[in-house]
Amino acid sequence: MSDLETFRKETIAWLEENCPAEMRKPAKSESDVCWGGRNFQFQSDAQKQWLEVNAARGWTVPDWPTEYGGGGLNPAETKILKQEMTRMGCRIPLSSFGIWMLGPALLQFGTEEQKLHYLPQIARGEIRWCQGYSEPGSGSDLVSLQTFGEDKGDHWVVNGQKVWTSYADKADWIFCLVRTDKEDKYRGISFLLFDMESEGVTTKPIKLISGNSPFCETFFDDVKVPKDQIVGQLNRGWDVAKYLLGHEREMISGGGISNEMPSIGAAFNEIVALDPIMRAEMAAFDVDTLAFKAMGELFMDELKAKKGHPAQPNMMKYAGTELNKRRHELVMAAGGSESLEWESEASNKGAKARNWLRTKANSIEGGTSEVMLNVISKRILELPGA
Amino acid sequence: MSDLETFRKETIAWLEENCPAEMRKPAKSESDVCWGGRNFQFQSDAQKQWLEVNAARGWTVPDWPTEYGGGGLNPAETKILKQEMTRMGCRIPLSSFGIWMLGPALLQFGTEEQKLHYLPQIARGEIRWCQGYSEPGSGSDLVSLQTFGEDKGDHWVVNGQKVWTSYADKADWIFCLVRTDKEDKYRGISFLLFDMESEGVTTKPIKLISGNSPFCETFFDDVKVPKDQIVGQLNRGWDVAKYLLGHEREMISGGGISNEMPSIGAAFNEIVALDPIMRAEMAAFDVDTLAFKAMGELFMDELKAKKGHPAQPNMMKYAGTELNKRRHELVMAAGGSESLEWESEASNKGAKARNWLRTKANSIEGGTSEVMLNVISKRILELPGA
Amino acid sequence: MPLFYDEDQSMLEDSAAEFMKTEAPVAHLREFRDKNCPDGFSHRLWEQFGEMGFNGIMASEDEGGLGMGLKEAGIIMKEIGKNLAPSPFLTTAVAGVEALNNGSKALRDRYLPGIIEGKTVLSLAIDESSKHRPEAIAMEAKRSGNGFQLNGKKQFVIHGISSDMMIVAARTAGSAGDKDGLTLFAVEKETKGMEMDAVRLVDSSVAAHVAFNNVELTADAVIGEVDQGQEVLDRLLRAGRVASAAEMVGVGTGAMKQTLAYLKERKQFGQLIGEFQGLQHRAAHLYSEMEIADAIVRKAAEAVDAGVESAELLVSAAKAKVGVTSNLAVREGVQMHGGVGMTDEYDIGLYMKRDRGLSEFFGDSRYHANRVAQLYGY
Amino acid sequence: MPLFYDEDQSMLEDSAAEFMKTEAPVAHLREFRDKNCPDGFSHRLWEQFGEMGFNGIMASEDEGGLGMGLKEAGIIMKEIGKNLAPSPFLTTAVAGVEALNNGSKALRDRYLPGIIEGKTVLSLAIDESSKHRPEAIAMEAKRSGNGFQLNGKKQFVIHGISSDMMIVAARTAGSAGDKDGLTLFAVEKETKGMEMDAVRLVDSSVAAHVAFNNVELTADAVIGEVDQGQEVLDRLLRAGRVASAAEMVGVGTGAMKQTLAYLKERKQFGQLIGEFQGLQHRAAHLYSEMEIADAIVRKAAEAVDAGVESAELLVSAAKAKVGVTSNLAVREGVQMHGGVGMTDEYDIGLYMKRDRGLSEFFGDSRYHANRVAQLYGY
Repeated sequence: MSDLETFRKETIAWLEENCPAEMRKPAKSESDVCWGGRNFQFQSDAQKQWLEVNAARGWTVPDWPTEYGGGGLNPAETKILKQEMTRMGCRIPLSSFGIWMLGPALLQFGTEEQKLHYLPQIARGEIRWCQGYSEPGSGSDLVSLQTFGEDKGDHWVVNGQKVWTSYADKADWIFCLVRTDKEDKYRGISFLLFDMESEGVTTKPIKLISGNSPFCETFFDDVKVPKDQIVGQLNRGWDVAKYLLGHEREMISGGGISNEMPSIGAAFNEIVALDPIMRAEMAAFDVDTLAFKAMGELFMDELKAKKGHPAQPNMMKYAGTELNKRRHELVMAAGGSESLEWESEASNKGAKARNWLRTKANSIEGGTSEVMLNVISKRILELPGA
Repeated sequence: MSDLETFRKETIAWLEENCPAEMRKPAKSESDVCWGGRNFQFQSDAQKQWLEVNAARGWTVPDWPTEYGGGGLNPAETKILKQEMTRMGCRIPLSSFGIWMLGPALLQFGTEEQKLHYLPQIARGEIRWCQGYSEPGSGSDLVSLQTFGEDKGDHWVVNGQKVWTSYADKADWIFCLVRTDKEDKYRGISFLLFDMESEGVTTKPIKLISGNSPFCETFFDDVKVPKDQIVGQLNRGWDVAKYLLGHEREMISGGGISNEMPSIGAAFNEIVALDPIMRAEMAAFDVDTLAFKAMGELFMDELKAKKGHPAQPNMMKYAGTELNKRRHELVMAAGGSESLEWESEASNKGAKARNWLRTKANSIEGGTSEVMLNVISKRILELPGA
Repeated sequence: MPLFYDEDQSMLEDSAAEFMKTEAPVAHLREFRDKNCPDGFSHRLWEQFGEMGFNGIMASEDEGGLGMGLKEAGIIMKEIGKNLAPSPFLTTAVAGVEALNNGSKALRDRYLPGIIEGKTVLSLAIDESSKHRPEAIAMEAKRSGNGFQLNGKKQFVIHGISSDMMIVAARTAGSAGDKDGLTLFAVEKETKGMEMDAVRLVDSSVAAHVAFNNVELTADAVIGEVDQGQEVLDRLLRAGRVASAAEMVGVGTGAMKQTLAYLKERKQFGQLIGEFQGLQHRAAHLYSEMEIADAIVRKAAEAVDAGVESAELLVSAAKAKVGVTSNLAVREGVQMHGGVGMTDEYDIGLYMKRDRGLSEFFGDSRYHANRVAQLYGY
Repeated sequence: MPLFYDEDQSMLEDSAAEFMKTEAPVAHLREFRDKNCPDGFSHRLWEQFGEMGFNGIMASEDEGGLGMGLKEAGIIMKEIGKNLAPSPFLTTAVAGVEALNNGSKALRDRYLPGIIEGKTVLSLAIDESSKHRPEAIAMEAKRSGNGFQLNGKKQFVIHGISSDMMIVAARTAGSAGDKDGLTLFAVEKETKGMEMDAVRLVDSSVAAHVAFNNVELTADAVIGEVDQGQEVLDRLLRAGRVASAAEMVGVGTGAMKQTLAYLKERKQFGQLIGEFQGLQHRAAHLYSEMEIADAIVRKAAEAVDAGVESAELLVSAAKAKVGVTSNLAVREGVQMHGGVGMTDEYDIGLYMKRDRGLSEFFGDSRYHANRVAQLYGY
């Protein structure tokens, strides 16, 4: 038996033994997701236990080095773990912007001290992070950001305002782009970390069209940030942010396709039997979905082999988010008048409609579709003046 | 009986008496079209006779004033004449860029002498005209044209090259945009008329993807043009050209919808019965066609009442040409492998495929779709910097 | 008749525009939404509609109305759409009155005065599944004594909960799909045996699921003739389809206008975003499509008003075209607004929600494209 | 297996690309078109294909081939597509060899050596109407003595006129739509009773309308089993569909590359037209679609090669996706070239013509989208 076969066998055995039955059913709603953090209220003992056994083994971040709280698995092992978890229906033990976003940036740009300090906390789900990039005046255009950190010797004093900070009202710490040099528009930005309980930090949830408020406006009023809480070089925060955005786009682009995306036409076969035009639209959509799934596989294969164009994640992000928006338009159409319901129990409090509206942000957050197309034009197609 | 009813009755009687039976069958191909001109070879006596009786009555240009060779009809009468000709299937007696393009420009900008000289020749089909606008370096961007007319006192000496001159190899005269002032890029252009038999004029047909050559490259080598052959003011040819382009877009936009455009799905009902996806596409196309026909009606109503936005013809040109291209894509798809045939008799020498390829120029000639969208952005939507 | 608005129609347009802008701008919708109004609209606004004379637009002049047609009703619907004004105008003053116009004088005498005054609200109980499919109506209306007994379920009954009378389509004979055997009934509110479950919809309107349990009706509740309800229903549907299409033209136009304004004010990368050609071309394309959608809606209204044969085809083409187009307008609208387009604070999201609701009402673009194909015989 | 090309596949790609660029660039197509070559391709080039070893790609190593699969064949097809190289590779070395691989050793011994050498050409007689619909094959093959007698008509037989052997699908039992009763025959050229009418197509290839009048065949002409031809036909079709889809990826990619080059060289309004964001965004969208189309074609090829259950679904998805995408590429290509795109002098129009031809070959995007729906059970 090869090493990988052994690993698979052991993994299956471990999952069988350690994953509580309740954690093998799909999460029903946002509130079933384990986000961790200082103030997190576990929904059940099973949820808490599932986080703890994974954290102990380093399997909340299976591919991170063990010294930083990870599982130390190689890519092949990581893939096997994911496959088996998917097969058994195991929930992700810990969802976290720390894992998805800050972690990779720290691994790339952090000092050894920072890695040893922050990464294990992330891995164990002790600290919940949020991201502070966008500002009211700068959506796609991050270069124009205004939040300013004034140099006070051993610390900065930060003033300004961020917007679209996900769950800032629930987060413990923030990773944040702050202007540290007003002269150099393109470079004078640094990547700072600080505690959301610091004096001067306030948050205000933004009500969205879906009726939910996953994002906040976040205000900084003379917030003190010690000098050792910078990631990467002073005034080179842009490098960290770009790396992270690229990573985020990879993640988003990979996200929708790792799981099986079933046929939409088959899911609504009774509806399409009576509606030949919808059937045609769904057939076209199923074709596009199958094609995009193949693209996702090719993309991930290339990514792992470090073969693809470095700007390819932008293409994936563009195509994947537009596809997902189309999917939800079709789901709403198939649902007809019942999918319009907004509060009824039968509609699970308007889950379909709220999810549909939520998808409209897919092509805005993490770089708009228009920005993606600009990047493809410039970096891949090398069109002039792009 | 109202005047118009009387007019209709008389018109029917006249058409019945004067339109030869052969001229009541649809033209089979381009060669059945009567273009007139010095060297025109009539395809039949009927074709010649039909031109002559119309020219005698001024009905090649029914709405032009009688003193310029027209029929002097008012808009209501002109409409009745068209309706009855369509109803009886009468062919257009004379197709001519002189009628469609130069005539309206002369009526607007010509001197009385010019009108009396040129218009009757056009009306009688004695002189065939071509248009010299585009140059190899300037397609959508007419301002950059280079053909230069040097002032020699009582005449200009014109040197340069035009491209996309329709039927220049068959035309007797050209109306041509010529730079007469090298300093003033935007204004230094004049609208000149000259004989294609002038010394120094040569033409070379351009072979198109359809296999046909309706356009030429045209070269001017020290061509003498007398000073009285300018339309409008010196260095103000742009005004004439813009007027004409506007007129052309109105014409193109009105063109496809004046006749009945039948359901594409019904035309291919046996094919779509076996192909539900094509049926869905054709249903969507039929919806768009019905909608565009309604738009055409609204557009013409507004035009007649001088109510519409002056830039609206650009929208009509854009939407109409894109729709027509889509139509031919569908026609090709419905025809399947048989519509691919290029030379066979059964396919009428590839008529379907050649027509399909011909439509690809719709959204290029007379202003590209992109230019139309620019104009809509700027003049109708008043977007900044457009 | 030219397709543009004549002088009278332009005056009507101006007065409807001015009225909606003053009395029922988007803020009005927000107010009623935020206070969780159980009816989903303001009864006071409905009276004001009456005071403006709007509600009698389709009623004959003899009976206190304006004796106008769908083209004029469409003018008002467009202004309603532009402002997202919540009102029972569509179900009551357009589709409802059209049905009553084809029923008995007695029913008209009973309901028209209240409608014209803005006191009476009508609702329509047609759909029996989540997709509009009136050709499959199966609800049963058994003869019972001199009258009828209704049993079955209806859904997507907009304003059902607040209506004084509900127009119910049911089968008195035959089975789903038969041409004969359909009958329309005027069912008074609080008739015994009706159960309603009100649901708030994404666009803040309120629809009802209605169950009929042995609902007894007298013979004078019949609108038109027994078993011959198909034609009245067809008329009702034609009116409702054209008018809802007109409202959607308004919704799309309103969304487009908001978006164009935003393109002229929002800066990114040191430029107004409206300067980017990528957005300009999409905006110009959208403009073009909206113009065309408006034209077919006018044409369909005119055709129904004139009673021409092709009206049925044009009506379905109109609802199909505008369904696709106003959907494009709200999608482009939210996307071009970027992040703020996702917030409840900006109005563009409300346009998206209203568009979704209207797209299902009286059949969506797919249903009607299919109908165009069927009417063309393929 | 990763979907990107491994080292061997990359080498094959490089050598195919280099070969086509040198021996069969677009100028080669023009030359054969302009001299009105009756076969529509160069027999010399076909021999060169053989010399390169391309033609045995799907034949087993035992039988002188390379023993590779559709993924590798697709690599060659893509390069053919990029250069619009006219050749019988698709009908002969891919679909034809795939059928022979499922037939008798005797037939392989007879045809494979010539194919591998680039001397033998095969054609496929499947379609009986202007649209691809192999499930409706009705042509009759009656038993006659020890053999069969064929009567009926086929059309869209590419290379029919120049082929040494034609694979003909006909019914030996049952009627159109029956699963059993289909048989594939290897019909030698100049067999008595075959009448061919050659027609030049828009893309300069040559197809034949073929009439079979009492064509007598011996039993050893059967490919596979009598009455059990459906499975062989399915294999042939899978190979043909994936390979034609791969060629279309090449056509679309070639068209896109020419267009991108033009965007970087053509000036209008004092700017390179590639600087206009309106065109940039469309180009970027096209790039994205072409990448995705390429991926599904690779995936489908891999699935067929691996014999997985979902192969049929992926094959139809591939042909459907690439059909839409390469059509987009050629339409955008001609439009972005502007006036010169309409001239015969520029190559972009040739891409448009080839795309049209290929879109019909082995079923168009609509046929295959419908098939995806059917395979998903709706």
